[in-house]
Amino acid sequence: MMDIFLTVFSATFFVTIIRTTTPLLLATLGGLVADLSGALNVALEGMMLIGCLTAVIVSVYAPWYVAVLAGLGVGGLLGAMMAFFAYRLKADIILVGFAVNILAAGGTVFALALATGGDKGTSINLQSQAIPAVDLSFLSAIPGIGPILTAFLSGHSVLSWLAAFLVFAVWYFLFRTPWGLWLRGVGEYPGAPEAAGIPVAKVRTWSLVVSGALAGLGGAQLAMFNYVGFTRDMTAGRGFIALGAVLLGARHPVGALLAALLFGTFEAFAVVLPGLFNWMPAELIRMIPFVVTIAALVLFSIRAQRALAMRGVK
Amino acid sequence: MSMFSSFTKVAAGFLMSASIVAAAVPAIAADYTKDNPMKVALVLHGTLGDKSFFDDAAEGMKAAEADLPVSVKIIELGYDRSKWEAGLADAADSGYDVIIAGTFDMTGYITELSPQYPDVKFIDFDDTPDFSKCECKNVLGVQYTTAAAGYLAGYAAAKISKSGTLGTILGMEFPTVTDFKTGFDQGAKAANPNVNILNAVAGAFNDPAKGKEIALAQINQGADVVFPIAGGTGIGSLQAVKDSGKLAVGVDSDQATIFAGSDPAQAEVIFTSVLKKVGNSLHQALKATIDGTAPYGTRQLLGIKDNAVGIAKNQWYEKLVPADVRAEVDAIEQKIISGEIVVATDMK
Amino acid sequence: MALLEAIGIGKTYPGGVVANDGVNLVIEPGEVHAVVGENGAGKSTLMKILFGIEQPNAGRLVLDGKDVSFAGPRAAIDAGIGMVFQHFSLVPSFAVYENVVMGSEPRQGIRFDRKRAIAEVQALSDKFRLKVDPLPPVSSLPVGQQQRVEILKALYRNARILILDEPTAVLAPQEVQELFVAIRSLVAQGKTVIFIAHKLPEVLEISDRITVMRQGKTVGQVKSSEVTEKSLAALMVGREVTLRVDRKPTDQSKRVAEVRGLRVVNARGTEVVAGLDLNVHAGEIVGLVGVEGNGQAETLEAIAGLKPIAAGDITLSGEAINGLPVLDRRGRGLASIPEDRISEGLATGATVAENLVSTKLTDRRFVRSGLLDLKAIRDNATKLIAEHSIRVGGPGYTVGTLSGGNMQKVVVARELSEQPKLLLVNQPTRGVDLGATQFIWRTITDARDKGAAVLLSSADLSELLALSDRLLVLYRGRLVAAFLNTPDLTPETLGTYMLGLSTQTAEDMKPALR
Amino acid sequence: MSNVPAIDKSIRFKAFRQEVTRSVGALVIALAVTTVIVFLTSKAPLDALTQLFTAPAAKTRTIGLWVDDIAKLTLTGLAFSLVFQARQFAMGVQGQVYIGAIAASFVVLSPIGTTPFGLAAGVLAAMAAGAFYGFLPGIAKAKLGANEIVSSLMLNYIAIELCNFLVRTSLPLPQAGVLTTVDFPEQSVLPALVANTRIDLGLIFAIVAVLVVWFALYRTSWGLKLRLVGHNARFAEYSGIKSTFIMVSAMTASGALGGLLGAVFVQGQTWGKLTVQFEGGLAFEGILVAIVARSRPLAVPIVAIFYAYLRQGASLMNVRTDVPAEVIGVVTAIIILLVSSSFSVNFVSKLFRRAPAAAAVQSAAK
Repeated sequence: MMDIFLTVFSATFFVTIIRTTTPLLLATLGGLVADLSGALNVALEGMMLIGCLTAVIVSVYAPWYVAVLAGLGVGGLLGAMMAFFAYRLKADIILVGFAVNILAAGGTVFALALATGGDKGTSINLQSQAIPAVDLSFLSAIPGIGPILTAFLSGHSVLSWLAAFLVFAVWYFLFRTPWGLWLRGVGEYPGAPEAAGIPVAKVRTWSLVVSGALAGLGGAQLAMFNYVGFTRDMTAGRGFIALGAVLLGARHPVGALLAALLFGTFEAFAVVLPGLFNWMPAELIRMIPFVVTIAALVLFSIRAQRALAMRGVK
Repeated sequence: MSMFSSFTKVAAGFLMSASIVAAAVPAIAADYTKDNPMKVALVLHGTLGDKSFFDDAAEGMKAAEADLPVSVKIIELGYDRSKWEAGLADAADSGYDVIIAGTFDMTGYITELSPQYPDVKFIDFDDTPDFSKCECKNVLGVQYTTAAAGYLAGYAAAKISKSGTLGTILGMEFPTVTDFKTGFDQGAKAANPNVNILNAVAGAFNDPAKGKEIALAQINQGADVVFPIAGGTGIGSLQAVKDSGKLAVGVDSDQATIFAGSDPAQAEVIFTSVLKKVGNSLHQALKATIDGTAPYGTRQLLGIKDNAVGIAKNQWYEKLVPADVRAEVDAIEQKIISGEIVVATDMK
Repeated sequence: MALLEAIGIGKTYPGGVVANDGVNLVIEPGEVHAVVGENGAGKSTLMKILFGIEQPNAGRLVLDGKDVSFAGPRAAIDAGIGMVFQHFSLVPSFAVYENVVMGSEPRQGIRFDRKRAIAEVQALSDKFRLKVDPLPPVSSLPVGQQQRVEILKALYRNARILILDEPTAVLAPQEVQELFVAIRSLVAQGKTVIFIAHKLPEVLEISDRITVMRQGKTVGQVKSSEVTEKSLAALMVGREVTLRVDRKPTDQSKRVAEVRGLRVVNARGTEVVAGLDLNVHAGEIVGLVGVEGNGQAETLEAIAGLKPIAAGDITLSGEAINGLPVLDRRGRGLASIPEDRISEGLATGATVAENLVSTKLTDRRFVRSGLLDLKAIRDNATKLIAEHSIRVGGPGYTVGTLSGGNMQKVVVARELSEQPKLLLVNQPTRGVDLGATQFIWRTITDARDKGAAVLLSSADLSELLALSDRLLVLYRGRLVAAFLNTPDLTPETLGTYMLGLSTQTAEDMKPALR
Repeated sequence: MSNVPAIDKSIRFKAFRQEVTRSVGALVIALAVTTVIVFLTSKAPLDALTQLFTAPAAKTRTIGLWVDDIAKLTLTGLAFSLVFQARQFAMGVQGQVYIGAIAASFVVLSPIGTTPFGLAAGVLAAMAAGAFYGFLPGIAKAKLGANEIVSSLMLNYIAIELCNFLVRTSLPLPQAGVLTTVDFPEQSVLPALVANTRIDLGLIFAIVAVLVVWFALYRTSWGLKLRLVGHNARFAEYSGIKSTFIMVSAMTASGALGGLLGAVFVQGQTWGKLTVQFEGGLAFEGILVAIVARSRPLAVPIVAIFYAYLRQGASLMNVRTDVPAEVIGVVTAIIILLVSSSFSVNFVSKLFRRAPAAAAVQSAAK
């Protein structure tokens, strides 16, 4: 038991949680933006995966930040493609999303093979780069809490800090800028912004572009920091977990942060637990996030029903 | 329409030539020449690029093509299990003289197919059919006692570990994987009876991010030598070792040499690799097939003395392992060959 | 010089429907200009063209003497045109001020300057005497207020020309008067108002000039002072029409339905029906009068079993039906024509035949041991199509291909294909042309004459007055007045009660509460 | 999904022709893209294309693979069609396949498996387990409003992990640590219809399933109710149809089909045992089949025939040439995109047309 406490409350475990949370959080924010604009973005998984591969390949030839931007860009491009098919050609957005996922699963392996000259498994023949960690070791100069601060705050990915900032930025954008108002209006009742002369199609398209860009950024973090390099299917369902986190987070950026943190913590636990609990089967540990998503979905729905019932509506 | 019919013609041509070849499979081994090579298919139930098992087999094929009258086609079946049997059957049906496939995942299919294609020879590496139960006269089982090599690596690891804590990471738990660890643990205990060996099962061979996290967790718990036996997952673990400045043991192939070109810093922390010399053994098996000396219908259990397993003694080994430890390891190696030391193994 | 001119406008929809065909419209500055016509005459299409939602296939628009073309609403708004739709374009969860400024927000850098927005909306509301609080979410406001939020939206964008699309349809007579006060105040401050309507008395009261449309064409422009209701109606329909139905005297002694102490609570927790008592007898039509949103729709839904009730008893032919599912209620002789045929009354993707049996899937004529009798279903459809003269290619056509009037006929045909004991009707003729209206009124009255008890709700007072035997006025979910439908009962009398300005005593109501 | 009248023949024919034109158009475009990719990547493109287009029909063995795929794609296509017709976007067929396979495996590896009832017991257990697994997201949606897309996706992952876990720990294995159970007893394996091929009783199951689903949808009141719920749930509610019951029963029935597919996988000639990740993503490809078939049960097997051919062609091309099978993922995605969009054969002109303006306002202002 002591082991768990030591592990769980250690700075390293905290750093692990931040690392596992970051890609999830970025994708969750992406899912949130799409969701509030009225589109359930089931393609987060595929967007992340393509973001991973793009970032890795670009990082071979360009500085890390260009690679991150490329991951972001390709995600945005996929979002634009979804918008084109869903809004211009009137395809069902769920089906378009799954098409993107299928495209990603096959297309990344195919593209990887082209880029590496035949490898269909991993990119380790490519000299891809990592996103630098932010070194705050100078904080340890602060007397007393300095070393603790350093242990907890130093060594996170640049994108982890960016993701934390993006929680605030997305909140600010959604609730404090005119465009956020437009986006939420489009999601809730498109007739209103349309009549107000707001280009609804454009707002929706941009929402998906932003959604994809954030998912692509999450992919870049996954493939340039959590693990440096690409392997097939390396997102391993994180995009779908992010989708659950959007709903779990009550469609609010802060909720998204908390939900992503919850799942990130579970992922970190899944890594730490086998070291501590050898009896616990790996398969069951891997089920945890999915079970939690369903449980959360059900609990949330029950709460919503209760709230209605309390007001006298059966 | 015309385009389509031309396809049909091409296809018909292809099929005809294939059947002619199939009909003309020569029974006498000596007929093979560079111009009329033995046609070999290496059927991988996955893809190339794993930087260990499959890639090593492919290397062996390259070597075989260089010095034997063989032509090799490598068939990558991918990770969709429902296509493996069909893919193997297709290879057996396509006029190859020898079909090579590996691990227990494929053994069942080889067992089923081999009686249907008596003229085709099958090499089942890293596993074997149960010859007492099947009509597999044309199958050669090739297995490796990796425990012995693992013993050497474990011994060296425990010797150079400063913390006395080692970590092993398994992709999944089955004998061909656990055998590495079984030997590694014995070797480590022999070197240091008080050694603490952490272990984790990743549950996947293709989740490097997870492999990295697990290795970081083990390092955090004090491990300073990590031995990932987990394919692509293990690649992530190696990255964690590199980032933390600890040491690692590679698996299957000489992973330090593999990384030397693309990621020298990664190579710098892999002080040795437990080698399952799949490529080498397959090369030998093909040679024996051409010579007519390969014992088809039986299983070969290959070990250190067959040069089928071992540890990589490369420049990093020289650099990272002190000379006295290296000498002890060499001595133990001789004792294993001579039978003085018996390493318990999961391979029955 | 005319402020806005539409010359020879033509619009054909992709399906081949000609909505506008050589429409001419001349709007003078500072006038209230009414555009009248039957449903389907092309008024809405013309307005959409003026507002840039639709692009015309032919003709041109001239504003301030210059040719203009609007690629979208934004362009029209920028040119000073504002529009208030019949169905409001408001985001329910947004505050009033957010709805008003959305699309033209005051900004401070990239920030939405909310303080300024609130202040500006308040100022605008004061200036035009619209009395709207900028802060509450619009979903909490009554309909009349929501409409003014829409007007504020247009004014906020500096609309010089304000298009109001059937603004009175959802309002009580007194609210209509308030709206007219507001319109006059707008005109007095230099705005121009285009007013679309089909209620002629209102048109004559508020407008300066009137353009009449018929079958996609403009058939004339007249001064309000020079026409009468009758001559205008003749112009609209091309013939003299009297919308009157004769009701036979019936035996109204048998009480079919009783509602006691009905309470309904909506999803937000507000009580929308607050202890309602009413009876409906065989052979009578009881009209539920009220401004929309005062509990009429919920009452009908509660009786039909579509909405859970918080308290109360509902009996049909003496038996309690409170807890029964919809199907059992229907089995006991209840039929219902819902408010919104497309979202509630029909499956537009399914065929006419399927729609016509959808409520009878326990009927042994159509379903035996779970299996469909396709022949019976088709024959049923063929018969009802003929009886109700529904214009459709055949039973196998999807309902979505029909016009609004014919869709409504499908609903009516299904609900009245068997004589119901209790018929619930909500807005039976909304968005339906005159011909179909007449037919639907006739059908409902026939059901009554044959002994059905009918409970009718409508936003159109003239419809209620034309059809009902008794009228019950609801205000905030309570019964505030009850009348026998006598010739001296006027819309204005009803309006007093609809707005809660006065309430009858129990004694006053008694004669009309049987 | 379906707006084709069940009754009027001439309209049905017209709509049918339209759909066929569209689907074929999408297929042609997708194949054109494939050809381009093959030419760009392959050293011997003509050979690769030849394999793609002719190999599946060239030998009895490959025809067997093709027919086997047809049967399986038909079952998953039907399962998706059922929920799509009820306008539910449940994505749970994959999970149902795994759960069904697990249930079938437990039954046939028990003593029942060696009795003459083994086969039927396994199939029925699979259908029951699949039905239960389909019921879960259905009831969660109906009673609690829990989003069925997300819940069914999560259930898929759970079922896959459960299968991994049970294969490793709870079922008899031929040797320790192997990720495959022992072979099922002969009595419990679906007999082959054509010797030495994968064509087995599963094909008959698929054909029967097509007829049953068609009959249920178009000839029973349940089917009519289901389609009415799919067209307009509020209207169905108003008509007295218990839309939640219909929704849940549709998802449960779809689950039973998914479970049946699970049994056909593991009890069939393909496997004859339970192994981890046995379906290789085929279950999900039912989405494509259902979309192209517009969720109409009789069109499902026709689409499956074409798609299975493409699928096998791609995998043979992968085995025999230098073009990877992943190309087919790209083709699949293109087909889904084109068929589910209002794409028409004059696609190009549409590409450059202005976006249809202000649809939302039109509906708001109606």
